[in-house]
Amino acid sequence: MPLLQARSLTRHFGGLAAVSAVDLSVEEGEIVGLIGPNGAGKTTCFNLLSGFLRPTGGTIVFGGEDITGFRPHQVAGRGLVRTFQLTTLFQDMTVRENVLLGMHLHSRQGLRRLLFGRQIFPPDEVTGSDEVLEFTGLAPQADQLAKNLPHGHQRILSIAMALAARPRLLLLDEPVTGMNLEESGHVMALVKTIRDRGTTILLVEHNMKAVMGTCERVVVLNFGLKLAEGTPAEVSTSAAVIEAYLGAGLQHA
Amino acid sequence: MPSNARAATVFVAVVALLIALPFVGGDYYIYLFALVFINVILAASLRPSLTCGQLNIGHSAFMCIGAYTSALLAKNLGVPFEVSLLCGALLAAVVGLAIGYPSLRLRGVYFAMVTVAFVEAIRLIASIWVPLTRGNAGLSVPKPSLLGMSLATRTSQYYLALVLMLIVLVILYKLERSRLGLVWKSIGMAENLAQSLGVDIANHKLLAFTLGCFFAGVAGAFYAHFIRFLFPPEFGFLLATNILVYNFVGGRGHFAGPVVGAVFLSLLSEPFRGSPYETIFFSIVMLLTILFLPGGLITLPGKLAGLRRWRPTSGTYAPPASA
Amino acid sequence: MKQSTPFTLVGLLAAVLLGSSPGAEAADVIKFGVSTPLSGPAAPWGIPHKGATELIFDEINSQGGLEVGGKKYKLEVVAYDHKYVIAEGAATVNRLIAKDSVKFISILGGTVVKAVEETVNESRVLNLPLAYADGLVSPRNPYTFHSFPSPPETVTFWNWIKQHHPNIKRVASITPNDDTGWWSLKVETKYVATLGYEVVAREFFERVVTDFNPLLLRVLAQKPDIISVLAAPAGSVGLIIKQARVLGYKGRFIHIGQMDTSVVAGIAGKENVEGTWVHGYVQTPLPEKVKNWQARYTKKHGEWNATSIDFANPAFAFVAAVKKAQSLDPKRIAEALSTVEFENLWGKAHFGGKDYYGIGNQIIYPMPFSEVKDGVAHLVAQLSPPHN
Amino acid sequence: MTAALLVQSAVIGLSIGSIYILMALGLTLMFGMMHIINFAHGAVYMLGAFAIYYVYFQWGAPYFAAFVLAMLLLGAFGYLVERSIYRPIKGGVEPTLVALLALTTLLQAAGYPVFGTLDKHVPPVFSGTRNVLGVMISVERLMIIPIAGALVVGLYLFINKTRMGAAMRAIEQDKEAAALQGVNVNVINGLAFAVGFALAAAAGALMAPIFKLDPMMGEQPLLKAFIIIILGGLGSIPGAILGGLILGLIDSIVATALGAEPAFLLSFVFIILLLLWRPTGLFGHAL
Amino acid sequence: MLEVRDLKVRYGAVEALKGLSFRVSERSIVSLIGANGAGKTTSLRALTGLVQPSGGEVRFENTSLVGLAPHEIVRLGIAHVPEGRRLFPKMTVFENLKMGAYLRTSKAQMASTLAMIYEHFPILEERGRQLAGSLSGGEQQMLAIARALMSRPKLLLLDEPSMGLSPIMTAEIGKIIRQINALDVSIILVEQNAMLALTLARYGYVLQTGALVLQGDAQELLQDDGVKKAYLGL
Repeated sequence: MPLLQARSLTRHFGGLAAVSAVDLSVEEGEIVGLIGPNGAGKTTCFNLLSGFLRPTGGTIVFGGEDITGFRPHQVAGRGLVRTFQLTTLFQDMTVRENVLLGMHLHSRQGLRRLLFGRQIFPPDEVTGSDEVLEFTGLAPQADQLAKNLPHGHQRILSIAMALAARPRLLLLDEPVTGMNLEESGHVMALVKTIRDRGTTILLVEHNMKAVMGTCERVVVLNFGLKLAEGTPAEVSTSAAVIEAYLGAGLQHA
Repeated sequence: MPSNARAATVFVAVVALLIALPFVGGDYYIYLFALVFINVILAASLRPSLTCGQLNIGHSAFMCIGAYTSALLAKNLGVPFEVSLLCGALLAAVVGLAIGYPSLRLRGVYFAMVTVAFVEAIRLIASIWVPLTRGNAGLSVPKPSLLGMSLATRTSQYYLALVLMLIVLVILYKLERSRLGLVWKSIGMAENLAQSLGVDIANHKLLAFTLGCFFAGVAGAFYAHFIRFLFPPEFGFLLATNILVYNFVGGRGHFAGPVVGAVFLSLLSEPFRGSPYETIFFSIVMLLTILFLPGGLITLPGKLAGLRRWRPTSGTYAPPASA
Repeated sequence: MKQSTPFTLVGLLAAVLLGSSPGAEAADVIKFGVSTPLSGPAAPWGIPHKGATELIFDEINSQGGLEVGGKKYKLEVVAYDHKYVIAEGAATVNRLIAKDSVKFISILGGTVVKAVEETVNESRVLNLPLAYADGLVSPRNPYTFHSFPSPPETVTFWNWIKQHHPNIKRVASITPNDDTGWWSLKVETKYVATLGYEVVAREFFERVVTDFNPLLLRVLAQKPDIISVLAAPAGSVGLIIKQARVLGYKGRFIHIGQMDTSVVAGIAGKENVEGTWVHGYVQTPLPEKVKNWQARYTKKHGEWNATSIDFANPAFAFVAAVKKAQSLDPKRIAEALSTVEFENLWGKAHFGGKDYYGIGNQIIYPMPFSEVKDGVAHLVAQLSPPHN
Repeated sequence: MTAALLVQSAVIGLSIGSIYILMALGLTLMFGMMHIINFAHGAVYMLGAFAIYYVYFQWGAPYFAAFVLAMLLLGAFGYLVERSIYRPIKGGVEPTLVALLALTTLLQAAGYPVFGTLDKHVPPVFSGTRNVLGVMISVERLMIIPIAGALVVGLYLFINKTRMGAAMRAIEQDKEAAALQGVNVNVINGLAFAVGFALAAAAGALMAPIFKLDPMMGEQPLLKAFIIIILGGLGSIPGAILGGLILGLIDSIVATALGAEPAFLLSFVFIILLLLWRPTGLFGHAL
Repeated sequence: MLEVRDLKVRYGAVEALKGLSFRVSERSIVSLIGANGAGKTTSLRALTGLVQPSGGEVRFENTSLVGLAPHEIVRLGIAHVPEGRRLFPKMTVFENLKMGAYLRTSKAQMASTLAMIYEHFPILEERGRQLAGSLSGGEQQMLAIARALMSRPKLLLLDEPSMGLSPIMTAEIGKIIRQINALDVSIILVEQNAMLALTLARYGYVLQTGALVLQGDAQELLQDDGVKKAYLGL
């Protein structure tokens, strides 16, 4: 049984179908890419899976549990954690605080500790955050404010926060947007390592090089419909995909 | 660490000064500062819900509930101050919970306006429910007695206020610096992101709101036993906006903001007292403060330092790192 | 830099403590505290309260001051604005007593006076308030000398009405919804009932209300012969009269309290105010003394305010008592106040009312009552209270 | 409550409601465009009334000339407030709120030394009573309804039929897109301040001859206007009109039956319940 | 007619544009292409004053645009169709068009422009009284372009006109862009649809992470593998 299985996922906005009858499944331990041109419905899909939008139709089963209609924090509580497309961070907090917030789900802090504890965070959380920071290479900037990080590091931080929540499935929304070759290579390597450490990954990305080099399976959306699915090699040679992606130009019309 | 040590030194110095005040200052300052302490509690207790991004213009309603509850318990049933204070604060919290829960789904200004409606509704109830509250005739309240001792003198009441304020500030400070405070801050900054990390924002907002109501109830209970006369019109919209303004004028960027704001605005009238233009001066100073320090008074040292050193980067105020 | 935030707080505290600490005091000054609304809705009362006191003191000072025990003292008014807010009232009274070391004060406003009752008693300062407040004149408050006729005094006018206008039978009362209003209403209702009147309606209103139509519709349904508006400011009375006339009310109005009928006539329209009886305000025939006062007050303050006539009582009483006591001890002055007979703008005044209140601390003087004719308040009677 | 009493209080409610509508329209317009709640609106109402006091009563200008002048003067003041307070703050919601509160306090406090301490009045412009549906209503109360109605229609035409009105609607829907069509957003925001202030001034100017004048007179209408815009939905002009009528009727009919305070309490409870049912008011849309 | 030199834009700590230079000559179509986040939209926003550049120079017909407000830039003859169309959804189609002519106060001129628009977009005349929010995606895009044309611009900036449109609709938009250019309007076309953009344009610039990586004649770029690489990572 797949870790995540969405059946005929549908979402209308007014009369417009942003996502219609999409079937999507992710097996434990996979890296799956969700691609498609702008406006194809990828982000809507993510919002449906993570509980930020309620589907108009269809079901979402995660880890054997039907999570359709769950609220975002409940979805996250089951181990399905997402990042955001735009660089969404707690800008006025330090890098470490951002990561510590990621550990929210696993934090057990009683009132007594809250009021009388000497440390703000229990030692295990501090070491936990240290580990994540170390792993993502953000340790040297731990005490900087998030807003002062360079763009690439901000994107990595958003992954680090999601990681701190110890997800079973990580939804990454455009993790390498706006990065140069070197940076995106670094991030995609990080993504692979995360998978190797046991976290399944579903990612949306425009940078095809990154997608093709990292994902084992790719799902292509266009106009809210599933256009194709297969290995990167299969997908990138599909004429339908190339046309959807690069556009038809005028000669076809 | 040195910055924390320095802040701690300043804190201890301020507390020492306040403890010494009855010995060095006159009776009037004792009285005045006890009132300032009440305002500090009110301002600081609004901060958690503001931090969560809730614009609350109804905080004085909960002060009103705390004040009337503790006053009526003390007056009619002879309940000692420490118990009536707790009951007042608890009732304020319960009402806060009851109004906060359904209001959570209201956004931005709609939430703010419901709190405005609520504060006026509570004021009107206090003024209409004459058999209980004596309405607009005002309710006189006995002196506080603590652990069986009557706190009859202004000095003893001053110390009571000081201790209450310090307890409330320490609790609120601890909370702000805890994971809970961090979560509140995260909700205010990016609600979606917090949710995606598994934060139940509804519960956390409600907790922040209710907690604020509780401490507003504490302030109200002390106010009742200090001023010893309750008059419904005083707990209206105007007081609620004042509490909000303490936070904005002091500054939202730091825990000390509402404290500085409450102290500054509560004392601002003093130099002008006796002038027929007192309120005019007061409002001009307030207007200028907000026009030139939109980040609040706590950004003033940063701005001054920035001017002095002429280094543009030092002009932005940054709250101290927590770890 | 960022650590200096708390220093701001310390600096602020220190600045306030040092900046406004009391300076060196001149020994030959008598300070008289006034805690009164100088801004906000009640300012029309507070400003003449302060103004009248200042005028009387200035005139004494210009003649060299007040002689006490062979030494000349200058009189000084220390006035603070309490905005009709309890917390501010308490703050200003505390400031007067604790910071300015004032021994003699005059507070305006029923709720404020009630709120600081105990502070005043405990600090043993002399208070000459202007306020309607139930229980204020009481043996519990020996140092409080109420300096304005309260409802128990002014009800005496109903005797005059009964005598001169026997056809009036049904009385409706309208009053602000607070202690002042409640007490006024209680006292009046009781008194007119003993005179055989029927009280057909009793209504309370918020001081901020301007649209009295809903209230008046209820009152007029009871067909009163006279509407008694108690303890309300001139503006509210004007609106009540105007709106009642529009709704078809033809009967009379009586107002007990303190108000300028020209303001009422302005708001309500001259013809609508015709025949209204008022206490404490006269335009003609104006006694020489009051005419003179008006000239002096207008000269000093610019704007004439008739409320200053009766609100000058605290200052008159205080000066007379100090003169008599030849002491600056509040206790001695209080003793003098209980016995001194002095002149206010309406004639001879003294503190009495022991039979009614249990203590003789209520000002008693021949109170003026007028009837508005052609927009002008004509004096119809000067009456003494039912008790002495 | 008899039928006559009901009709009488309903007509009075309509007339009061008309004033509330004028207050609420400016508030809702300014909120729609700039997302600010103008706390100074009550003070502007007060200034509008005092403008009538001086221009019409003291200096003897014709009432309607004074009325127009009051609107123009306070409109100009509104533009000035946008320039000197709103614009420098650059749209910061919280500092704007504090600044407008401070401005309100300043205008009220300055009112006493400037206008004097005694309640002022303006002589009635219309006199007499009319028989309406069998009950007597004063003409001055009745006249409010057509004058306020004309202003509402005028505002409707201005917003829907003029170039500047179109610019206002454009800013309300998409500020950036409006700028890209060549709309000077600052100037149009200033215009919205001017229109909002002018309408509040008109409300004050209409009420001046009916009620009394004092520097605090704007507080109650401001609270009423708050209730109305929440009731109708922030930013919605039809909502403000409907909300004003509802509140006017509650204020008059319920107050006649039960008293002013219960009516006021009822209106607050009413909007709390309404918002819990419909979180954006009757006509509001999500923010 | 437009010359951009070393244009830089920062959002907080993030440098979104790292020194972009390009030029547009009279009556030409120039396209900026690149993947999401490459800085295409930001460059257009910087041109029309919606964001303030942190460095560099923009000259339009010898006037510097840096520091001017959007409405002043529109007045100079530049119209911008923003990403996502940004119509006024609660206004009718006709009112949206009128907003486009906000700075053109001459009635006669507006009538003639409107006639020209209706000639090119007959559907808009048909739907004149309909609310803009109720149009289909393609119609909305047409309206957005038509609204921009109402100001009679010399230079038109188009941000992702094909986004979310079907291939047929995209082809239709492409045709319209050519027609507009034929009316002597220069065009800067920002597109993710590289094929469309390079078919229409005379000259193309390829952006990646806020910097220029490739430029050249459109036809040559169309054949260039570098472009495909930038997109598909092949």
